[in-house]
Amino acid sequence: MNDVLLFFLQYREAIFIIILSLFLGIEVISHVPSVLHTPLMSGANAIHGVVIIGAIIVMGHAQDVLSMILGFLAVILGTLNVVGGFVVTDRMLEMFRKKKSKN
Amino acid sequence: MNDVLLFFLQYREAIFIIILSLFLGIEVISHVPSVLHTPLMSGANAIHGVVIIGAIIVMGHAQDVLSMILGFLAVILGTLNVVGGFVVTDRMLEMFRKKKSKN
Amino acid sequence: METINLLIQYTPEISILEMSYILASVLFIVGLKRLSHPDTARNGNLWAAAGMGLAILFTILFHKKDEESIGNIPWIIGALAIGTAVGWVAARKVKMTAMPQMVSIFNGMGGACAALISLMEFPKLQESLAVSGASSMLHGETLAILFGLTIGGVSFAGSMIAFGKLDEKIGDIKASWIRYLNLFFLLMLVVLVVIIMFKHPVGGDNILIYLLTLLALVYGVSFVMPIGGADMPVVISLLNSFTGIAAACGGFLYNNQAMLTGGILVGSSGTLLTILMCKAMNRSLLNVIIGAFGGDASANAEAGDKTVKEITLSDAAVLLSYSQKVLIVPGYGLAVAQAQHLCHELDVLLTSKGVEVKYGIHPVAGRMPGHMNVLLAEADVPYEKLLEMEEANNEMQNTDVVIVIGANDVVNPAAEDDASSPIYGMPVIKAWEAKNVIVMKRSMAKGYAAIENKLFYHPKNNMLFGDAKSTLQKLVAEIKNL
Amino acid sequence: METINLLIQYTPEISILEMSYILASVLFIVGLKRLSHPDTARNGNLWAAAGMGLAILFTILFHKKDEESIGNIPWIIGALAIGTAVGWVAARKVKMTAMPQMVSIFNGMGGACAALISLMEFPKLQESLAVSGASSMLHGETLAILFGLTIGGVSFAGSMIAFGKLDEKIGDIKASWIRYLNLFFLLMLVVLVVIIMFKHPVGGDNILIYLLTLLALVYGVSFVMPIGGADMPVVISLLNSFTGIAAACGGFLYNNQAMLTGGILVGSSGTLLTILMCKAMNRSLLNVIIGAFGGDASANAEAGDKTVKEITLSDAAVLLSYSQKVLIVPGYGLAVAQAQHLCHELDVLLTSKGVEVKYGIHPVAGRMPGHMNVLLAEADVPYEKLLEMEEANNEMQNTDVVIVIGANDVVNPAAEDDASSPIYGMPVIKAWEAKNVIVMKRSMAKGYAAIENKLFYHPKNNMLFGDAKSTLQKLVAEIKNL
Ligand SMILES: NC(=O)c1ccc[n+]([C@@H]2O[C@H](COP(=O)([O-])OP(=O)(O)OC[C@H]3O[C@@H](n4cnc5c(N)ncnc54)[C@H](OP(=O)(O)O)[C@@H]3O)[C@@H](O)[C@H]2O)c1
Ligand SMILES: NC(=O)c1ccc[n+]([C@@H]2O[C@H](COP(=O)([O-])OP(=O)(O)OC[C@H]3O[C@@H](n4cnc5c(N)ncnc54)[C@H](OP(=O)(O)O)[C@@H]3O)[C@@H](O)[C@H]2O)c1
Repeated sequence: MNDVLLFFLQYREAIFIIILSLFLGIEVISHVPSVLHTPLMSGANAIHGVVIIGAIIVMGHAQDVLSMILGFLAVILGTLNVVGGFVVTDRMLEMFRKKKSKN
Repeated sequence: MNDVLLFFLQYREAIFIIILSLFLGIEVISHVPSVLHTPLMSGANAIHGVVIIGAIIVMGHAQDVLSMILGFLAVILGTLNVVGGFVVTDRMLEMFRKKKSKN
Repeated sequence: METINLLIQYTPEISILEMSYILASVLFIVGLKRLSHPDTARNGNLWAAAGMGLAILFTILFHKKDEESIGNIPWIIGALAIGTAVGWVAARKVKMTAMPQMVSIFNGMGGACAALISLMEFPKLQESLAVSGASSMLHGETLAILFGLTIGGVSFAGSMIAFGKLDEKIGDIKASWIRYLNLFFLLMLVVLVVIIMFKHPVGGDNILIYLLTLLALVYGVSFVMPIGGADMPVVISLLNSFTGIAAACGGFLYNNQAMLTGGILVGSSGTLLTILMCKAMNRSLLNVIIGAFGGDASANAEAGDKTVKEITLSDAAVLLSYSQKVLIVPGYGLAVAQAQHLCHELDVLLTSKGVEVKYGIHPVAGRMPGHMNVLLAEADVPYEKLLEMEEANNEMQNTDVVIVIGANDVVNPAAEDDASSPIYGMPVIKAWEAKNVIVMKRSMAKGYAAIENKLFYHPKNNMLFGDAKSTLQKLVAEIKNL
Repeated sequence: METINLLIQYTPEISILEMSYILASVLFIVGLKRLSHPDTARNGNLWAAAGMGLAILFTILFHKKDEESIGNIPWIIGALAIGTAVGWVAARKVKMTAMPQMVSIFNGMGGACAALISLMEFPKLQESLAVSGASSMLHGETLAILFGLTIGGVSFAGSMIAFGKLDEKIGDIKASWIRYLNLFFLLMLVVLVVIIMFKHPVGGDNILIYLLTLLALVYGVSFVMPIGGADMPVVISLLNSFTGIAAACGGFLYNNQAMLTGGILVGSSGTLLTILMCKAMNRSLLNVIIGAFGGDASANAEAGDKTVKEITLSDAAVLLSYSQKVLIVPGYGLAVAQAQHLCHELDVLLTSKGVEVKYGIHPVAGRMPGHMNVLLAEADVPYEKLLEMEEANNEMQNTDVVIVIGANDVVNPAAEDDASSPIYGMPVIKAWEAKNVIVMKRSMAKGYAAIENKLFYHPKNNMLFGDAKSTLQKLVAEIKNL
């Protein structure tokens, strides 16, 4: 119990930010029309590619060869997620352009 | 400039929480129907009564008579805001009960 | 290079207290969310209240400052008790139609509370700064105190004036020079805050802070003074979001999550709400603050050559009694005349004669959103009879008679067909699409937007002049005598 | 009593870096918000991408760990370049209809990246813990690493399987014992995480962490394996939110705001999105995960006594040519047959003959939301011609012929009138309300929900059997020959 309380106090700001972001994530997309489901999923997919920052940090402080190799791999994978994600989303959404001119 | 940067670093978590709350406040009420404008205003009015916590803290550490008096006053004012706010809101919303049974 | 050092002494109590604050914040968020849906609104209010209770209770139990618990507990409980008793009774006793005034007062109390806190914390902070020797000009706590004081003060003074105006204790001032005065006051406030920030610690003489307080109060008064009494609901909503920000300043000062989130939530949602309110009236916030509109609506002055048809009470009684479907469109005048009970009586009477009676509620009829709902609920009109504007308009063609009671702008066809009208584009109740219209008002006077209403000259329309209350009284008597 | 000591060395760079992270978070939020409105979606994607670019750039420039800047910069830039080139080309080259597969792969890459980071940070953390002597069992950084590893691993393996299934490289396994195996794996994962938490620092042998990695991968495979291929869009959405949480674990570990907010945003919005997707198909998430439905839909087996009417190609050609208003309802079969271009050809041909041709798009026609929009856009069908389900239904009574091409469930009247049907309650396109219906499919086979479709036996209905592509080809030829 004490451990839990200490843990909470130590990370209370991060925990609170997590809670707020949770709500925000839900609120922000709660009125999405179903035709946007797939592009939205794809866009969100690109956003979690932010994990690449972690990869850059590890890679940036890698000393031995193994870490270098793994870090290199991690950065590549993260970049794939980010770049591929945004580009695919953009392609999907390209098709909605015409719709706009209708309104 | 340096002062600003130092200030930012020092309070970055609070600043970030403020930003998130800002978005959340807007998102959360963005689809309110106009008939609820007044009750919502009143409910929000009650919520900012949370300032009473500050009044309790000041009052709880007041030493001299002047602080005691001012603190006492502050707690009363804050309580008025909180209690009055919630009760008035509740009364306004009482009238929406019947509407519900319609659906 | 500086080092930012944050030391937190861990005790289980502090951790629990912080938890309670975060939980309270979550309850505020959920409460606010539920408050914005008709089905969950009432329940949402309770959620928020629960969060508040939690935060207050745990603060008293567990709060510590420099290892010291909260003292003066009997006094605190006494103050809480007084505030609760007074607030409860006031909120319960106030008349439905006086609720906006009440909200304004409570809002002012919150602002005053925030200002008082700042006033008390400022000297303490100055002392400790004088000892430690402050290094940075941009000192977070000082800033929070000054902002809390200024915004809280403005909100308090402004709310009091708004209350007075709504209660018709204070009249409107229309003078454009006040606008410049206001700009000047605002500038002074900013300058004063900057001075105090630079000078701090300001030392023994806290004169500057009292000057700031005074200036904030003066600005609050002069900010609200020139705004028309009818716009007070919007102003209160704005001041409401101000108080939210003042509360958030307190949260920043005490590093208190519940105050910070609660305050900011109200600040941002209140601002959005203010804008939504303005939109519902087809106006901009700036327009509301800078001055009432309509003075320049001269385009439609060509009313003189049109004829107005009057109807006698007995004709109106007959027309209504032999209709199948009647729609009552209430407006501000109904509230002024306090004729809601008579309106309901007319409804009951006609219904007993087999007439189908409904009400068409325009969202901004009256002087606050939901005004008509509040008013008619007071007279026990069942909610099922209230149609929203769109519903009412959909049924309009099948409606035999529309009775417009003390409404004007909300049934103005200019909103539909006169692009030069200031209310052009606002959705209105299309009374003229019904078979007959009866308008009850005292004169040909204009409404809130101060513009002509072509409906009154419409061939289908019949005027029934007089105070709504007495007209309705006579009308009910006529119908009974038929 | 313990003291929590947070020391931050202030340098301008760190402050700027933190600012950039917060700005990036805001851009993510705004981007996500804009992504969920049709008019702003594309632009929202760019906002989010800008936030990402900002965060990456400033990390490389300003990040410091124990006073040390980011090293190995050439390598990092190299990796970024490779990833960008490959990702860009792959995303640009992939066929419209293969996009879900692509999303699945990219999602898996993110999961793998999160898992790799954890794998690398774990030994480092263990060393430093061994030196400092950890005191608390609930160690935040260890927890973040373990969660990041587990969730990232599951997401990676699951996404690869989902990709294989969508690409039809991996078939469906229908065996209920897998469900129990999955529960067992899940339990093992939890136990392993708890053991590592308790034991830590685990010392030199990091075997446990490799075991955890392996288990996570195995679980990812066995989690997705039994789910039907057609449900993959939902599964990908779920795994997407998993990866979000894995990224957030990284954010917790590095105390990095952008990673934390970005990850959690995706985690929560992704979960909601998954639920919304399920709702659009009138199913629950649990139902999707635990197994395909429809196997028990025996209630409607009484189809034998009904007659099915066929139509010849030439009759269909005449019927269509002399109609005034034709509605095309595409479904999964159109995508299977890759007949979208022919469909457009038919449309152009009929339009040139003065027939008004529109498309009725059901939101879950096909195998992913928006599938039909993607498909028809590829064939350059103008967006103005696509009606949403409600619009299509409103116009149905005035429609002369509805051509259903490879759709089945989305035009099933059982959704309206058969309460025992698994799709009961799902809104459908009411083809039977039009004057005539032509259904093109290869056989009387059932669709995705594996239920009978009474529309095929409806008096107004005419079947045109055969592969959609060849049937359309012949039909177009017939009409040209008229
Ligand atoms: N709802 C809100 O939130 C809100 C807030 C601020 C402003 N507004 C604005 O207020 C207006 C509301 O429209 P509305 O149609 O309800 O009101 P209105 O346009 O202001 O018209 C009210 C009418 O009632 C008549 N009246 C006053 N006292 C009366 C009495 N005792 N008996 C009978 N008639 C009486 C007046 O005419 P006589 O003098 O000839 O009797 C007046 O023309 C809109 O312009 C709206 O934008 C609304
Ligand atoms: N959109 C989504 O997000 C999504 C995701 C997962 C599941 N689903 C589900 O998928 C279903 C979608 O409904 P739907 O009406 O589009 O599809 P469907 O109900 O699955 O029916 C597709 C029909 O197309 C026919 N077909 C297949 N290949 C064909 C070809 N080459 N030429 C002509 N016809 C062909 C099949 O009949 P024959 O074999 O007789 O030709 C089949 O009956 C719904 O149940 C929905 O809930 C949707």
